[in-house]
Amino acid sequence: MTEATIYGLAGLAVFGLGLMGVLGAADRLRRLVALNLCAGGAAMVLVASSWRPPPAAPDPVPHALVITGIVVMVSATAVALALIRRLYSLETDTDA
Amino acid sequence: MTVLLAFDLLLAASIVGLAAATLLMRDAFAMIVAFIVFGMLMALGWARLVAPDVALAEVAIGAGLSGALLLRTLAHLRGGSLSAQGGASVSAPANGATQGVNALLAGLATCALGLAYLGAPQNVPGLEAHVADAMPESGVTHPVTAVLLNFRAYDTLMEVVVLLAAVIVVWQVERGLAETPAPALGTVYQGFARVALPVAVIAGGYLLWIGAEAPGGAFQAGAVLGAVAVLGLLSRHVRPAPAHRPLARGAFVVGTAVFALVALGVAGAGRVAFEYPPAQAKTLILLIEAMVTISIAATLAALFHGRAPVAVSREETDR
Amino acid sequence: MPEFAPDPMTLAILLPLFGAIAAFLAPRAAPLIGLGAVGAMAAAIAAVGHAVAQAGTVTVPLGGWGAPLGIELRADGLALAMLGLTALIALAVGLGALSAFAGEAPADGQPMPRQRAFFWPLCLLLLTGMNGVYLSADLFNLYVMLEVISLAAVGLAVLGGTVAALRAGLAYMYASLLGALMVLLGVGFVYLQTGRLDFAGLAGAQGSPALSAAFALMLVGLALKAALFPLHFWLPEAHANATAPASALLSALVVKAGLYILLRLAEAGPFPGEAILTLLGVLGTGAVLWGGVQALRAERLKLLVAWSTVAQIGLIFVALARAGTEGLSDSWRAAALLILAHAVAKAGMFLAAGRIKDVIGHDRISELDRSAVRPALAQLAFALAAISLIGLPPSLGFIGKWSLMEGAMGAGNWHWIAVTMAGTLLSVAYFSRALTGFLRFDRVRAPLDEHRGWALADAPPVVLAGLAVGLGLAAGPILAVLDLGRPFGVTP
Amino acid sequence: MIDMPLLPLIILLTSLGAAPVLLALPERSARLRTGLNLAVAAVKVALVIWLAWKAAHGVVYDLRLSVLPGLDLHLQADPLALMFVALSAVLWLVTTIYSVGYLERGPHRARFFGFFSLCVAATVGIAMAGNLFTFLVFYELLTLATYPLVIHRGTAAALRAGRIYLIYTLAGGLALLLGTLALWGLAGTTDFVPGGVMAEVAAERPGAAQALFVLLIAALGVKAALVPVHGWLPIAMVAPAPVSALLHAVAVVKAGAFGIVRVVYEVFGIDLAQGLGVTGPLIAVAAVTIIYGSLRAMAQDDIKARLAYSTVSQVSYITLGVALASPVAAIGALAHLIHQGVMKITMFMAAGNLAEGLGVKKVSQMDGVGRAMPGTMAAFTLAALAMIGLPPFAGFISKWYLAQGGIAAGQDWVIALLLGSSLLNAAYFLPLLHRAWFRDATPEAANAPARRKISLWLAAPPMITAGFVLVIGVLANAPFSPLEWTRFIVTREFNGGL
Repeated sequence: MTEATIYGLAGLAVFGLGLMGVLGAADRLRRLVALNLCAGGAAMVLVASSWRPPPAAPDPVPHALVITGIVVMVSATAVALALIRRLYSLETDTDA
Repeated sequence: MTVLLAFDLLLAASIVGLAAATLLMRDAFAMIVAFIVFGMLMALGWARLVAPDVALAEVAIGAGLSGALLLRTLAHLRGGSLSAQGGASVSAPANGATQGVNALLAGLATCALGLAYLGAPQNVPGLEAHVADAMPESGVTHPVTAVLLNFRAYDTLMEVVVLLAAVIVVWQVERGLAETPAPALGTVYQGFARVALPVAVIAGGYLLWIGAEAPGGAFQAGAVLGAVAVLGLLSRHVRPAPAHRPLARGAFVVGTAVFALVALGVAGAGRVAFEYPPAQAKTLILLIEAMVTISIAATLAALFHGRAPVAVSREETDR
Repeated sequence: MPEFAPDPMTLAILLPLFGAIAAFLAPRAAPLIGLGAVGAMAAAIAAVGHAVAQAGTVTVPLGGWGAPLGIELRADGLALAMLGLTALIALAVGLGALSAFAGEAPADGQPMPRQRAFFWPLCLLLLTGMNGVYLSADLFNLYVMLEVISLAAVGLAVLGGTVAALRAGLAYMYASLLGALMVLLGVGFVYLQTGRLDFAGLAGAQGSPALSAAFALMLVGLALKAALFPLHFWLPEAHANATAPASALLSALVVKAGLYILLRLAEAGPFPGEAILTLLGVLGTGAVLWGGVQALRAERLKLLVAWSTVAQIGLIFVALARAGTEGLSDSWRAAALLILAHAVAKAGMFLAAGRIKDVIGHDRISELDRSAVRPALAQLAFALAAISLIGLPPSLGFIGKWSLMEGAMGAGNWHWIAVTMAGTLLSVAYFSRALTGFLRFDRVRAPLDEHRGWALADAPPVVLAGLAVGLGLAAGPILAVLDLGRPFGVTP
Repeated sequence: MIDMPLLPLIILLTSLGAAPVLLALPERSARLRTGLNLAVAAVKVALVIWLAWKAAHGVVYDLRLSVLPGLDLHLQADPLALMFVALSAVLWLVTTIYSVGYLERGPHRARFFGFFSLCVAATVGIAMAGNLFTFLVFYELLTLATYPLVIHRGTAAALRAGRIYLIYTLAGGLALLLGTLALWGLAGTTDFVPGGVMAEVAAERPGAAQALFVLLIAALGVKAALVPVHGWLPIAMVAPAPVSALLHAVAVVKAGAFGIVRVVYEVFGIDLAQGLGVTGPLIAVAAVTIIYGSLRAMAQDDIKARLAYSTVSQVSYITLGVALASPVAAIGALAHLIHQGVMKITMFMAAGNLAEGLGVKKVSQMDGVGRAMPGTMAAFTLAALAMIGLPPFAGFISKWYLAQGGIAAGQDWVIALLLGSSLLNAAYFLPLLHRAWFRDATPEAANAPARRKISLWLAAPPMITAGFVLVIGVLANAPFSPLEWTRFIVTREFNGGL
């Protein structure tokens, strides 16, 4: 059992948990966090795939992909949060 | 070896456990904190997998900035405070049967994926040999930076475009949104911020510079500088005003614009887009990185701040 | 293509990006910048067309590295057709947006109305993403492009700013994000198995559990993005509540991105076998029936149109899965024709629906016939678009359905023909709900005013809908374009 | 004379091109609209004459546009096509004149004339379709173009009728689509070729060939109003009078009947159809329709409903003649395609004049209308007598040939059928004529003010067409008469067959 296997499987588990959260969450914020978990899990699988048994250096390409993925995900998160905030304001306005 | 193996197993288990905890926490604030800790642990795991660049990016952006964004939104939803008020904290989860079906589906899918993962061939050579071959012509010495800004520069350009798209959408969505009391820092943190700001700026510049040879680079640097700006916003050192809007717009687009212009500009004379002349490769990459850093920092700060700067007096008419 | 400096494919992607930047920096000039950028993009696409016509398939190794290290852009007939479609729709929707978002020009110093200020940057970013998807030959790059599209599309979907639009937009965002993340994990599995990210790497790969997992993930993710039943839940509200030009872009182009990538995956890889294809056909059938029934029940015109998108997407999947004796190397043409037909007709229909709503003041189907004001040209456009979507001759939709049924019949699959027929009947039923409202007059109290409000805004829907019908006659040339560079490795 | 290879396309485009212009004309530009309408209709008649002249000299124009590999849109001006084109061109001109008068100051005239024009374009396309695929294209276009005409009044009743019309015709259209696909799949071509294209298929898979025949005839039978799929026709008569006239005489039912001609002669070939044993059932269906339509017509009090059921019956003569598989019967069938059109259009326009001028819509209100509107009623009478089959009018000619054909085909009972049908025709038309000419107007009707002055636009067209009824009957053997032309066609169709 190598590091890659351990973290790769952990990544998949995190992705699965995130998936469950996305499907099951009743709350907007929680669903978004669950999506972020999915992203983390997917990133972990990619990073795990880059690992090489020492002394070989890891494959740099998945690292670059994951960095890109992280930035993309924070952008998406920010947009979703803006929607959530706006919706909250509109909904409380109508309620009041 | 066994100690390390045990550590790896423990860490992986903690990561999964925290992910589960994130979903199970009843209070939204606790959920976000659990998510941030999850991100930190994941970064630690990536460090164990010899991926320091990714770990840095995750700490700074994935866990750090995402966490800050989530907390800021939670504060908005709770009228300025982060603590739960009454029963409004967390909505009830869906009913048991639905949850069960969801869990079953997700669990089955995960098991199938796990089996497929275990069945995948080990140690398939990736692209590292190609990267190693091309490194001398890349203009930089750090492989990850070479991939990001040269071999797969097109991806990176589009990633900056995603950031730009995000800030445009956020400005559009939040236009005319009433000002909510942003969580202000207490006096202690005010003092901390005063000390931290210059240090962080220097750290950011260093990260950018070092990225050419060692872990670090535009994204990490941009994240650190973005964090500086966030601190500035929180400590009220920076107060966005309408007059800042053109400047902000410029800062958002400068990374994308320069990147795309360079990419197109190098084309011709037998070269295609993104194909830097080897002699100028390092200069061009550094130029792009600097501009992208500015854009990332400004964009991340703007994403945190939310809406476009609006003068207080005009708020009502704008709505 | 070193003889081009810079090459037209890169330009087709980057020109709208520059346009988006300029439109964001100068909101006041945004419409002008936007139309200019679309025009420039169209010119670049024409140049791509020239190159493809000359060489069949053209590739650009961005950065000069070439696959697998670098990212390659690749264009063939299929990509070219989609690029041309995008340019056409963008131009028409852009013109439609001019008047849809025209209001009083703000005084100096006042901010622009939200819709005018933000439509163009988002639209142009969307075009960047769309063109990027058509031209990409790299899996991870496709993921990034999908995210560009997602964010721009969500921005467009919530442009109206109503609570309904924002709710639908958030649901759309989540669905889109989840779909993209599944694609990302799928890409991870591909890399695990093959160590490459380009399509060529897929083509040479042997089947394995990891690759099956990758395909399953990407298939589900893309089906979510393309709104294949039962993963369509996000679509109707998102498309129905957006402003008309945005709806037109979302339904004509954005859902096609997922479909297009699926086509490309099917072309490149050892695509999952017969059972999966049948499953896709069955789900498509579900979409045709369920979308049709929901469209019959919809109370608002735009919601009806949105549900019809669900049904039509289902039909495209039926075509992809089942229209041919030779499997995918046969059926992709029928699917491509239906994609083109649906895009043109649906864009025209959404613009027409928006115009009808503007003129009449609402879009409740049951009260369309009470209005004394009848936007005659918009109604005509709606009817023409409906002809193509129903699949009546000689429209492009008819040609698509014909090639679907011809292929299915050749393979002896009469039940897929029955599905197509059922879908056709359902579409007649739901569209005639709207058309009857246009033509009924005995419930009107006030004097009729059929021709009020002829405006430039009528032109884009009429032209698009007219094309949706008329392009059926040009099916021969369209097929010739599709076959350039022999997608799916087959000679016609 | 100069050669003009695109002539069929130009004839098609005259009305197809006029349609959008007419649709876009503002409602108030009445004169421009009328002028354009008449000009286009007249030009079309002239072009058709030119085409006929070329065709008589053996020139068959042939135009193709490839749509899918191997599948063409195909226009072909063979003599059979020309016959139908000529009928529609001439009657369109007349009906246009009538419509101008009928719709004076009515609402939605732009829409009406636009779709009217489209409707004729579709008919011309159906006539000149060189393969079943092209036929299908124009067949569907015809459905779409007539629907707005049927519901022109925009009332709930009109919309209900329109819905029923649409359900019938679109279902028929789908069946035709399926049939075309199947033909394409089985025979590899959808071309209309004298003698048919199904010989090989029928030899290998006779069952499939029979099924295809049934499917195609059922699909076309909807528009041809064969029992039991005739239900839409009587309901669709809520349409304005000129629309009914066109629907019954030229456009819709004739398109169905014409399609049956094409399918029997040029898809299957009459010999093959006989060999497959499918003509017998077709004859039976036609016979039932002839009798059933007549019986139902007798029970109708509404004039237009009576005329509608009469159409159901009369159009089936064409199917009957086609299915009898004898050249003489074929002559009768094709001649009837023209004759019935001219007769029925006269009667519908006359009925429209009664409704407009006197408010008379029912048979029971017809007492004494002959004196109130002598010209209109004279035209009506002439057409009715011809329809019954009195010599020397047009109807007699077609019935005569049909009877002869029946004998030639060894089906002597056809004479009995035709006699019976003629008696029934007399039974439902003669009471009308009796009331109109030999009874006095009821007092309230006599004192009622004329609802509307019948202008020359309305009065002239039925008289003109009544004149045609007389002329084509009397001069049946003159060159270029419908009868002569059908002889020309039939020699061509049966060349390979008999």
